Amino acid sequence: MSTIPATPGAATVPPVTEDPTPPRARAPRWLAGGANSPWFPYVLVFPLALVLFGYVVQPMFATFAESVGVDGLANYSVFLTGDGVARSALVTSLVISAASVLLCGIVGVAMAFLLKRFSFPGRRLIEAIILVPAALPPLIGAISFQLLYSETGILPRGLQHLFGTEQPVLPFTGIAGVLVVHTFTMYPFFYLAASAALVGMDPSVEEAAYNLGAGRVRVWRTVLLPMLTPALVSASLLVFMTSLASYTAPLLFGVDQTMTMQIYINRTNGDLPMASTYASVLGVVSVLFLLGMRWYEGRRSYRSQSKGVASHRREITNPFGRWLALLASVLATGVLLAPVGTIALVAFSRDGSWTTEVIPSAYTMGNFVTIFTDEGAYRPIVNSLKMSLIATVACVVVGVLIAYAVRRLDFRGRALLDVAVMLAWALPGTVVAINLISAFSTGNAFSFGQVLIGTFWIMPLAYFVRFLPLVFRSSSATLAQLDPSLEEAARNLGASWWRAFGTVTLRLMLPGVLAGALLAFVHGVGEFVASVLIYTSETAPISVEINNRMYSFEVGTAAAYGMLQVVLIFVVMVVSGRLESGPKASREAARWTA
Amino acid sequence: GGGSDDAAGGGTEKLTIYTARDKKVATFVVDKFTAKYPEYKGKVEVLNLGAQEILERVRAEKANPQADVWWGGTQQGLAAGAAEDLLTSWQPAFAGKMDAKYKDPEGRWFGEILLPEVIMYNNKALTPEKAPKDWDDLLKPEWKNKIIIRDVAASGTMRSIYASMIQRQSPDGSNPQPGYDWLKKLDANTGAYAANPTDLYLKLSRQQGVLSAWNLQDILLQAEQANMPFGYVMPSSGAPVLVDGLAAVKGGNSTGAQKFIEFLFEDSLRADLAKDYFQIPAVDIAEKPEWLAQLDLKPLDVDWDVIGKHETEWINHWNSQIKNKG
Amino acid sequence: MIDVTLESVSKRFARGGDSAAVDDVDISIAAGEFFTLLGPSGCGKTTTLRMVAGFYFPTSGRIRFGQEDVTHRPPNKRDTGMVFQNYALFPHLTVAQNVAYGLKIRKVGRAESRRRVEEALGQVHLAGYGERRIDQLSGGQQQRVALARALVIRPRTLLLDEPLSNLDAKLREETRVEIRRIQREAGTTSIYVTHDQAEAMAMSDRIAVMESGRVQQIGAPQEIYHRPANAFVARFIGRSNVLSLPVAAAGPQTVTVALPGGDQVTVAAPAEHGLREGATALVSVRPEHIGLASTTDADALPGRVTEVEFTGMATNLVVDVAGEPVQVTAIDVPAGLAAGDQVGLRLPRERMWVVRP
Amino acid sequence: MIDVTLESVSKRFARGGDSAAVDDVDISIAAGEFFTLLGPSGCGKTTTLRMVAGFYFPTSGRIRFGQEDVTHRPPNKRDTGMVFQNYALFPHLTVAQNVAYGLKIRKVGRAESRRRVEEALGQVHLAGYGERRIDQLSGGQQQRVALARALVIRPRTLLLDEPLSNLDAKLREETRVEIRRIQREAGTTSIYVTHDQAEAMAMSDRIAVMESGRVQQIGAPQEIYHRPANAFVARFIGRSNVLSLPVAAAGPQTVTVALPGGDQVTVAAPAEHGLREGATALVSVRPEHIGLASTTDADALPGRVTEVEFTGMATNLVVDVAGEPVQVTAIDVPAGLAAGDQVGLRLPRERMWVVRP
Ligand SMILES: Nc1ncnc2c1ncn2[C@@H]1O[C@H](COP(=O)(O)OP(=O)(O)OP(=O)(O)O)[C@@H](O)[C@H]1O
Ligand SMILES: Nc1ncnc2c1ncn2[C@@H]1O[C@H](COP(=O)(O)OP(=O)(O)OP(=O)(O)O)[C@@H](O)[C@H]1O
Ligand SMILES: [Fe+3]
Ligand SMILES: [Mg+2]
Ligand SMILES: [Mg+2]
Repeated sequence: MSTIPATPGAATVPPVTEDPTPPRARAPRWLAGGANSPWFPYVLVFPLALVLFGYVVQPMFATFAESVGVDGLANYSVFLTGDGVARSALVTSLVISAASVLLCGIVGVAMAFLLKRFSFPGRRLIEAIILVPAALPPLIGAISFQLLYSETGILPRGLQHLFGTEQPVLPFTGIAGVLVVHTFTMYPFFYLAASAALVGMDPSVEEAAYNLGAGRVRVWRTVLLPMLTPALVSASLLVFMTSLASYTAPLLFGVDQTMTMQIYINRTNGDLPMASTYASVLGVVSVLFLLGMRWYEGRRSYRSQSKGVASHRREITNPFGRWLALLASVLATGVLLAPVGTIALVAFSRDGSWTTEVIPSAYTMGNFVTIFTDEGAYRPIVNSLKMSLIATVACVVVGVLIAYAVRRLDFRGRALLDVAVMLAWALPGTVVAINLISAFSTGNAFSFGQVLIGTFWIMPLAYFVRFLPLVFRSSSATLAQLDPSLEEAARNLGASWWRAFGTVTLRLMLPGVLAGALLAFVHGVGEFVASVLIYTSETAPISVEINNRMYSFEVGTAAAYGMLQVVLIFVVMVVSGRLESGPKASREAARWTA
Repeated sequence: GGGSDDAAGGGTEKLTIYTARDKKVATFVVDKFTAKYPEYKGKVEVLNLGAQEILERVRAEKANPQADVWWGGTQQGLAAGAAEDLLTSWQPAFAGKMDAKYKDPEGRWFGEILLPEVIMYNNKALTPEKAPKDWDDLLKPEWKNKIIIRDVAASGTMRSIYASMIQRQSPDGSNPQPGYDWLKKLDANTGAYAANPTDLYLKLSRQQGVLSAWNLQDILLQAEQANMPFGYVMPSSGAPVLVDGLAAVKGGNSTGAQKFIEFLFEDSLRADLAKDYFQIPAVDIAEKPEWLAQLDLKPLDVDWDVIGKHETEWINHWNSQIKNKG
Repeated sequence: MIDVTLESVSKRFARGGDSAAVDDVDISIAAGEFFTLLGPSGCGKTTTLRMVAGFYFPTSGRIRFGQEDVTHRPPNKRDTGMVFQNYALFPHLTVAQNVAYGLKIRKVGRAESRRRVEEALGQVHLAGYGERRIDQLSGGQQQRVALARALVIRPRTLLLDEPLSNLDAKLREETRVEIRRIQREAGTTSIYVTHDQAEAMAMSDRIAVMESGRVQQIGAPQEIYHRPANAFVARFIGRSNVLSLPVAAAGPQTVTVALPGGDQVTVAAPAEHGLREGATALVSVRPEHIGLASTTDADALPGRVTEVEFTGMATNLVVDVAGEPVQVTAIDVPAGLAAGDQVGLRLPRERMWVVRP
Repeated sequence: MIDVTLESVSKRFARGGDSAAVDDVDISIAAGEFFTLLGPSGCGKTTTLRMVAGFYFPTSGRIRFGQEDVTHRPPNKRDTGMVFQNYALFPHLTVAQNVAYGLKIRKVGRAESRRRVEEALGQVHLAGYGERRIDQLSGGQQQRVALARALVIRPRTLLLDEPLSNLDAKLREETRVEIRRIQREAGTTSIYVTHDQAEAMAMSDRIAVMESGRVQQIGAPQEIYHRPANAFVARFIGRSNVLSLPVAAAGPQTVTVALPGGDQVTVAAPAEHGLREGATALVSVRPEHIGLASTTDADALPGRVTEVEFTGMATNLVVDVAGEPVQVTAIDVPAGLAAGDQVGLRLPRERMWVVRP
């Protein structure tokens, strides 16, 4: 924030708490006293809680208040009575979300297993493209799936031509279509979480299971998957909530009895209280799911209890497995990249040249020429990069600390904090954006007296609030695996809490933190629903630009922009892949396939 | 701070326009505007948004308005804005020439262009002769699953068309049942609902269906500028004509906003927009481009007040009881 | 000067059942003292150590370093060097980096740090392993890295939680001499946990024997060995026969008991033993103090061998004396002695001692 | 019948330096045998065990179970029960679930499984801990769970990697008796790794002594103890004095050497000792076999005590005999013996033995 707060925001001043210790120990203690002082958690958490309260919880309550504002709880009764739209929308949304979690889980964990446990030619490349589906620009992305798999899509039409049938073969429509889109765009939640967890897992535990006679499948079922629980829970939460708040996919595949569609329709109707009711129900469902998952995860411990450090030592000589892994990965990659390929086709095809044909009939570079000759062409790209980066850095700083607080510190209100962070993810982006506008239209305590609307900072702030849960969750999942005695050892050797955290805990959490940061960044670059409500001409992000092109049906140039975005994220992936593991991940895999 | 408090040197305040118009149109108009009023050069900020998003944004920013001009919105949307006290009430010079049904009586919003809703078809798949001639023709069994409709509930345009279809058979809106029945039959012939205009164009051009109901301007734009295989039929019983309008946002830079809005209604500009962007101006202009002169616009007699009163109820009913059930 | 004091310290775990893991423990350790905690598995040794290091807060009671109350002082302000029972090595650092960690925090210069790390690795016989990753070490090697990491920082207090448990006898002996040397040179107060009694005896200035979270006896090794406070300590420290013998007469510091054969012996007893004639005294006698004699020896108790176990240096026997099994350790055993043979046992009255139940 | 065979098995790690962790090891273990691997930390014990379990593949050589070559058989098809040196407990399961894991895989019925889990927990003195989470146990308790988990499945082969290292002496002794009993009853072939020689001696049918990945000697405990193959084994097993003495005369199975004082003794030697008159023989003699005598004793070698260490049962002395330090372990030491005192040593010629270098 650029200027001096008009009202002294509590978060900016070190909390003045009554100090029970003699003055001698006073000065540095609230910092250096570290995690051991019984009120350290509150010192750490207080500013975070304040931020969350201001940006997420309070607006959420405002939403709730609006939903009951006029006629009390009457709005909610539609979920019980009414003409059934509300109820069936809720049921449809829940079914879609549950199925998405399942499908994404299967695909994501399988990919993580293939890529982290086998080494084969091209593995690094696949690792780099694996996140690309998540990076698809929202509108184009969904449309590319349509162009691929719907009744008029490449695949069904191609098959139709191939078999000479009357009708397109195997088109995806309705809920099936939605699930395809969800699976492809959200499996990275599982992939990233599971791979971070696999890397951090104590391998000897797996060996013990083999030793006791368990076969590979059984080891997965009874040891690996349960040990991955924190990661899977984290990914499930994210996928569930994303699906619940998903809008474009149901829209494009014509599944309109979903919660988000109902919110949109009610807003169009001008029935704001009803829209808020839906949004509140969405929030409540998400919170219930979150609490359920928390309980499920909390029943067990996932920390390595082994003495010392074990390494992945099991070796696979079977070349068959290796080739099978390669084959499976190549196949998966093909499928994963298909939507991107489709966008490329669109980007390179002449407008109007692709109607009933299986693939376009005429090609051109024109679309790229158009966007690059446009004088402000780079602006949206730079904007998106800059804003996502700022938001990602903030998410990492705050998300990691909250994750630590929630996992490791013992204080009242841990669950509340957890819920508060996740709420921002559970709510539709539109709602979050509108909440932010209301909060920052005029200066208030939470904005340090600043009016942020119409400035640059509102955008990164929105991204921060929306994507904080991504970093928080995946950091928290890796932390669950980590043996706290490592941090204790560092403290024992004289490291202050901050130092121990930085040199040991954070370093060991890194795979999870990076996974979360990557997700946050990718989502930031593609963010549209909230952006469109708060951007200014200075800060127009790439997604708004794409949307404008789509809106004027310049599908070609929109796709060209989409391609740019995908390439950009691909580059980030490659770079961060290097960053994260360097040669280590390959070594890890190599050890398994020596 | 927004446009209003950022008074810059030279006495000209920044002008912020939220527009639902096509980016090309907006750029074209703004360029002409700054050419005529050089003091606004570099001071006009245009944000391209959807019509619904403009409403949301303006509503959310009510406490500290950021926009000065709301350019592009349905009659219903603008009326909602007016009702929520978001818009400035004033009387521009052109208001006198404007038909009363195209503007707000209190001068809070004004119609800019007329959007006749017509029957659209894929002219690669159908010849003009084979295309249906009137609304009722759409219900014929031969069009079973051949119709693509832009999803109704979320689209202002479609809501108006569907509401008109009901009101057509119940002028005072007291008995929507015949209209419902009619829509149910249309639903039976509808192969798919498109998520958004782009989706509609894609589905239609790729012949997932061959017919639709859509506004004339976009059909012509797509056909001429995007090479799309689209043609239109003016229904013999008449086309519902929607008004797409604009307004000055309350609490914004009203000097600039009013100057801009007045400018928009200048004759020569209107003529250019009509010629290049197929716009039908809400006030008559002197020199009409050829297509407009030839257009045999037959408005359907629609009572927008009745529709305004019942639209939500009718569309909700359609959405829950009729859609995908025919 | 008292350096580390535990004042009626207790620790209960939320989910640790009803009983406290550490129960009202009072210990004072002098500066430079080598103090050992001894006790069965699960008796609360690690918990005690962790409270001194600052990883647990006592549920009640206080901990002092010198005069200062450190009960709630953060671990990094305590200057303790701890060898964790599970090592807690940093997996992302090499062996040398692990050892250097504490030095870096103490801002020791690069050259000096390098020198000290090398020295420490040499002390634990790991010279040349500095560049290895931790997961490329054997279990014992990892344990030695943990030890080196704690020793190298020369802390004020050393906390060693079974630091040698995974080392072979040879190395263990060498390392324990090394630990003792370093500790003596620097005058470091040390608290040592071990399950190896010989080690405890050989290294410690004083030993606390714990059971179920409670301290049973604190004393010098010889004292604990020869004058165990109660039957538990007698049985736990080394091997011991605790014979229940009827009291024939009781003096202020002695008790006269009747042996199975009928002979009476007068043995030393704690001052407040509270035994009267006719009561049953528990008399402890070490297996290695019992002499083997021929059955014809009149002074000897006759018995029948029921078990023979060869342990290298000595042979362990169990001899049934009038129904009571008596353990005997002998170095020179008649060749061919086997279960079922009759032997005579000589009880050394000067090495017998009455213990409390 | 031979049950487990290692045929010139070697294992090199990619980054383990130049030398092999396990180097050309040949071992055959009979069915039902209790076989122990003994050796210094880092000598390759765990690596060997892990190859038998199937977690490493030998770089060269083969492993057989009975007649079958299992070198590349997956671990879960080998029916071995392993206690990992690092425990490798399932942290997400309770104690009882950990122990029951192998039974579930073997499709043992619920009731039966429950019974056996309880029995196994009882055997390791953890009855009543079944519902605990692993992270609520002490180190030694965790180790016992690991042991119970391996024992309860009654595998064909038991692989025990220092399974008792974190237990106190008392418990260790009880547990080792229990292990032996279970192993004998079921006739389970067992490979045991320990660093506790007394344990190895007491439990094993045969022992392999390893150093730097190579097997130095395989034999029964007594044989290894009394007839060590070389100086390393002599020094490593128990404590041993290896004296370098000039050869005065060499027979086929004996060698006559000159003692420091000038006396000559004839001691046993391996058949192919290859020593000639004038060469230097390495003669091993155990500290506990050396007797203490007064300095006036004519038969005794005079020496000066340089170190005294009390270990509970016995006292360890280092005595300087004509410049060579000789270790002596004595149970009955003259009261007040201290460094600097003169003593006489009696060398037992029948217990001296020539070793190879
Ligand atoms: N993954 C590895 N990479 C490289 N070297 C290794 C690896 N694992 C073990 N080593 C080395 O191989 C040697 C043998 O290790 P092993 O674990 O078998 O020893 P050990 O006999 O079990 O020792 P300890 O008694 O300390 O457990 C050691 O020197 C060790 O450093
Ligand atoms: N986190 C915990 N929650 C509940 N109970 C615990 C916890 N940690 C330890 N305990 C219990 O407290 C008791 C003391 O544990 P502690 O680790 O201090 O034992 P110890 O003396 O170190 O034993 P060992 O020699 O086996 O390491 C044990 O019975 C143990 O089960
Ligand atoms: Fe401003
Ligand atoms: Mg312990
Ligand atoms: Mg080992």
